[in-house]
Amino acid sequence: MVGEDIGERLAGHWGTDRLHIEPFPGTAGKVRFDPALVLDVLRVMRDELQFAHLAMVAGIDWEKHREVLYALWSDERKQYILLSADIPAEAAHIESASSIYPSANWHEREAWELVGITFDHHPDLRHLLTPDGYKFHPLLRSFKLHEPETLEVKRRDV
Amino acid sequence: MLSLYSVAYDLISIPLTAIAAHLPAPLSAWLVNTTLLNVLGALVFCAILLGASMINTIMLIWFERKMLGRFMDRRGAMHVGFAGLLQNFADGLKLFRKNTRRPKDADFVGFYAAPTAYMVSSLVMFAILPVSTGWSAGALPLSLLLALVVFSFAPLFIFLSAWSSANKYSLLGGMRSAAQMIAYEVPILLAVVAVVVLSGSFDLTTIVYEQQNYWFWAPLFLALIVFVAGMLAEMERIPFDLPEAEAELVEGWNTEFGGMLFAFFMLADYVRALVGCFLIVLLFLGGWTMPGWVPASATSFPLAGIFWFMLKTYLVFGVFIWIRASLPRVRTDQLLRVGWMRMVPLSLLSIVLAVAVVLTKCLPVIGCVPGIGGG
Amino acid sequence: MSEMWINMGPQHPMTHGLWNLRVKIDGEIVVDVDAEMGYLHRGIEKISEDRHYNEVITLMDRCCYVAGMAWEHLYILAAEEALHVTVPERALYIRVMSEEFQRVASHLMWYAAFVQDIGLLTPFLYGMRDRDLILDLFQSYTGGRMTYEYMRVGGVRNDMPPGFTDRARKLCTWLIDRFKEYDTLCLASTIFHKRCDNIGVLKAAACRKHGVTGPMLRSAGVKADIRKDRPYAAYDRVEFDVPVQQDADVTARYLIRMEEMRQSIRIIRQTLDWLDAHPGPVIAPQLPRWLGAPYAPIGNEGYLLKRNYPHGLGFSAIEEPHGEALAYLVNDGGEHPYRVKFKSPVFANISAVREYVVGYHVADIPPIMGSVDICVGEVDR
Amino acid sequence: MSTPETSSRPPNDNPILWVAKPLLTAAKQFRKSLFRPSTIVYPFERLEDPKFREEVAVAAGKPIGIGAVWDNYRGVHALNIDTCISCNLCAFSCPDLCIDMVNVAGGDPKHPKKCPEIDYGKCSYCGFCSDACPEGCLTMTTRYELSVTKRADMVFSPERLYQVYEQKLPMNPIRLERPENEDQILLDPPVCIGCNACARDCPTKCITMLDIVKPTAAPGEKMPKRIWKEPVINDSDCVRCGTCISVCPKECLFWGTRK
Repeated sequence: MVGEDIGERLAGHWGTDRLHIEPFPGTAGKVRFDPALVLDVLRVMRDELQFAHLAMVAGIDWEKHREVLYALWSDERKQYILLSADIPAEAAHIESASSIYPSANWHEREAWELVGITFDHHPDLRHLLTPDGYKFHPLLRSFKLHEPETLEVKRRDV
Repeated sequence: MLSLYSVAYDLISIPLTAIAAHLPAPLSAWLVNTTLLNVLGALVFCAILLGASMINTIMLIWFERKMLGRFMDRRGAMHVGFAGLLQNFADGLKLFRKNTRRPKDADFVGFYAAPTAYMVSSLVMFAILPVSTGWSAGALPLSLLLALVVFSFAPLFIFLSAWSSANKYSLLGGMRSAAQMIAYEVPILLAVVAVVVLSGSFDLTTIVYEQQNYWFWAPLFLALIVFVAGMLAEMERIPFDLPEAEAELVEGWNTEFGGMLFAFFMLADYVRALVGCFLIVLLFLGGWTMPGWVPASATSFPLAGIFWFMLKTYLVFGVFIWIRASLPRVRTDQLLRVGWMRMVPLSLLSIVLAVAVVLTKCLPVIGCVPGIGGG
Repeated sequence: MSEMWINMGPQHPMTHGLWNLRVKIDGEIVVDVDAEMGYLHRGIEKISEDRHYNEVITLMDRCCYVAGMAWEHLYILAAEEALHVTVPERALYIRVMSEEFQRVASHLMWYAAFVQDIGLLTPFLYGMRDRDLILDLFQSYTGGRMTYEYMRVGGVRNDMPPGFTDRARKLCTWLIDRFKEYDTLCLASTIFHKRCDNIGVLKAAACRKHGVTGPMLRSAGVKADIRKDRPYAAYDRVEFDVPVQQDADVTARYLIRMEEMRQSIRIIRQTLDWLDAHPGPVIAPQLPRWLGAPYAPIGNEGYLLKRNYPHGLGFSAIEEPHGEALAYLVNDGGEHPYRVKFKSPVFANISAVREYVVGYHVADIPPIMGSVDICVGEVDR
Repeated sequence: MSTPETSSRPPNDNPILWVAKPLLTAAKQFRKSLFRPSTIVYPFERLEDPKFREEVAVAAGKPIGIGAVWDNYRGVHALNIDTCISCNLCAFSCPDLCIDMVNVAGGDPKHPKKCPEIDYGKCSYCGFCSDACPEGCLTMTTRYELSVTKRADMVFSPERLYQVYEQKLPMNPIRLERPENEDQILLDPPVCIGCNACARDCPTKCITMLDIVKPTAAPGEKMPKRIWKEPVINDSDCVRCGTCISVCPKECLFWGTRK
């Protein structure tokens, strides 16, 4: 698997306590890292590991924390790699990737307005899809389309 | 010879004389007085001309819609009237009933005066251009010059309407339109000079008579190309419809106009298209004359001149539709470059050719090629 | 003349959808642009969190209204990975065929819109006419013309009706002939080259830097196509070429898309042959009953059933007609997806708009934006 | 970056032909469509009419109808009220919540028969309802003309849907097979109180209440002679509508698989 050298290279930089790589089917793996490292990890990804294309930045709300997910593509390896950083929900800040990958610009604007993740030092953090001055973050789990009556049903195998 | 004015005069004088016969003498003398009859006759003349030109213009729009439809593998208007013949009248009625709204910042006088002036200046052309022998307002010795002068009023009014409607698209479109029309006035005039050199007259009727034997399109082929290209630009039709390039400028200089004001622009555009085709037919395609090999029976029936003239006009317009159906639009700078750097030299060359043809007296030689209108 | 801002949109013939390109012009030269999106934002990602897995498919068709099948495919791949479902092989081939027909339909729609942008009115009708034939074909087996709702987790809804492959082959022959006609109307015309050559240039390095993918990237000389590089469904079992151009301008994108349509027809012909030879089931016989409609309408309206089913994450990438589309799906064991994230190729392509529009004429904006092939439905979602 | 290939771009200058080829192409099309353009004159010619399709596609050599088959079309629903079992599955499966179950004539007054009423203002024609219908009584037809002048006219009552059914339009023939491993409805016997609600409301009447003797007394004691009833579900008839689960007062029925 091509993903092995990625793990070695990353471990060589930061060890395994602040960053580890786990397998993810169909990709070179999913790297979980400390959000403080984001710029360094992305720079290594782009410059040393040839992931030249940032395909996606996604925010996921896990209620207790929020996850920032980057999908990178390498033309040389013909592989995607997923990078994921967990940030606390009460201080949802992470450094913007748009200084390294300019394509992160709009993705981060979208994640900011929909999932409520603030990207520090973003060049142009304006509303993209929602109207200017819109105060809600619709993709948070606390933003309900309607209040469903939750019915717990046990499932058993007899 | 039947002429339009005599028809109009008869139309008003015959009923008036009939009425006057039953009236007491002082009243009847006042009624059949020559001045009054002349004034009324002129009015009827204008009404006939206006009606005929409007009907022709609307038919031209129908012709374009149907023919463009066939180029595009579709049908065009087809439900109102037979084959959609009345569709444009219905559209006109709809536009007539619509509100016209003036944007807040638009200039009142310019906004309402410009479409009217554009329409009027286009309609005036019909009084100048002879359709057949005797079917014009009068024998003007410089009718060609007058026609071109009236024709070139348009950029002024377009720019006025664009400027006064206080819209950025209109402004851009108006400026493009003014630049384009001015750029193409020059080659058009130079191409006309070639025609004048060959025919030796500024009178359109004389020019047509000069073509009785040899249509001018063969000896003046270069001038024809320049003239057609210039006319395309003047009419603002694809490929030269940048002033109202709808892809980037919405509707160009008439973006802000709606209802009847828009109808004025729309109609005036087609009036100008019709006038352009008239001019091409008059200057290059022999007007209402037919070549000698056409049997006499085809040219001698009543109103034969008008019939052949209109047929040629519609054919010329058909070519314009064909061009519209198959070519993309060019860009402003390319258009202007073509205008100044290709069309002007070509038209100068065509003048030289015309002079050469006249000097060497070889017009019959070129004109005698079979099938191109030699007589 | 001083500079001024013009709003090209949201109601503007150039936009092909609802978005606003604010253009700062100096005379006829563009000096700055700014894209404003969001006029079509329907919150599809949010609504998906409130739908059964199969019901999300109805949203996918509306995600991109010219490439519904491709978006269904994108979602289905992610959902099947997250739900641990295996798919019968015949369904894979049907999906490939559907996606390729959708690619041709989408490119025809692009062709129609693009030629109209440069003022060619006639081919617009030709493109729409021929696209309608593909929609007829879609209708004959999915039942819908634009909103297909055809794919299901675990396969596709139904098999082809009898005589389908013959009709599809006939249509392929018709389309191949038409492509020649399209080329004569555009490439053989000098005015077309005058309008489209050397405008909207975005070179390969800049494409990668700004995340631009799809025909725009391939027109810059990068042979990147997810169907080849990371084959999904049955793409590793069909033969096709990835067209590449070097000039990175509008004409190059035109050529890329034309060649892609031909390659799509080539793929379709292979899949049709395969489908003729290999009858079989089109949906997996073993499906978890909790997949949602139509099998398990357990959740009454107002009830949300929490159950402990296997968790999973799904990540899928497909080569959509516009470029690289990604989906990331979180399955937390519930009836509904916990989170679905879609990455639209047009989203990234528009985000780089400043790179390929500034410096050209106002009149160049329609062909350039036309060559990007914008579908706002998938940008705003 | 992958290796750049040589540009296959055709030469873009043909100064001699200039614009001749596009003009000729357009003229060719003009000739082809002079008498019969490809347009369908819609209200008079209809694509779903096989006779027209035959005439145009075959006789005139036009591209119309190359791929047109209307059997699978998802248009207005047709409802056969007589076979409807009021199982609610269509309403459950609707993503747009546009189906309401309303009372129709017939059935006993205490438990009136309910049939779907569809609001076409909301319907997205996804076909999930007709896929879910276990009896095949709710199907989609080829009718697509739905223009109305009042918003209220968009709501099709079961009777109106039955009128569509009576028009005998071609109907979407597709029926989905049930997956082999789908859940069943299982019973938690100790909780059941034998109230008969499930058997009464079961649309397919696949639940029968069987007499059992509840061993409530200790062995040796005299058994109470009270007869308890317990639902027994006939799996092959069950359509998995879940009505029994929702009416069960004690929540003793649940989804599951029997291993």
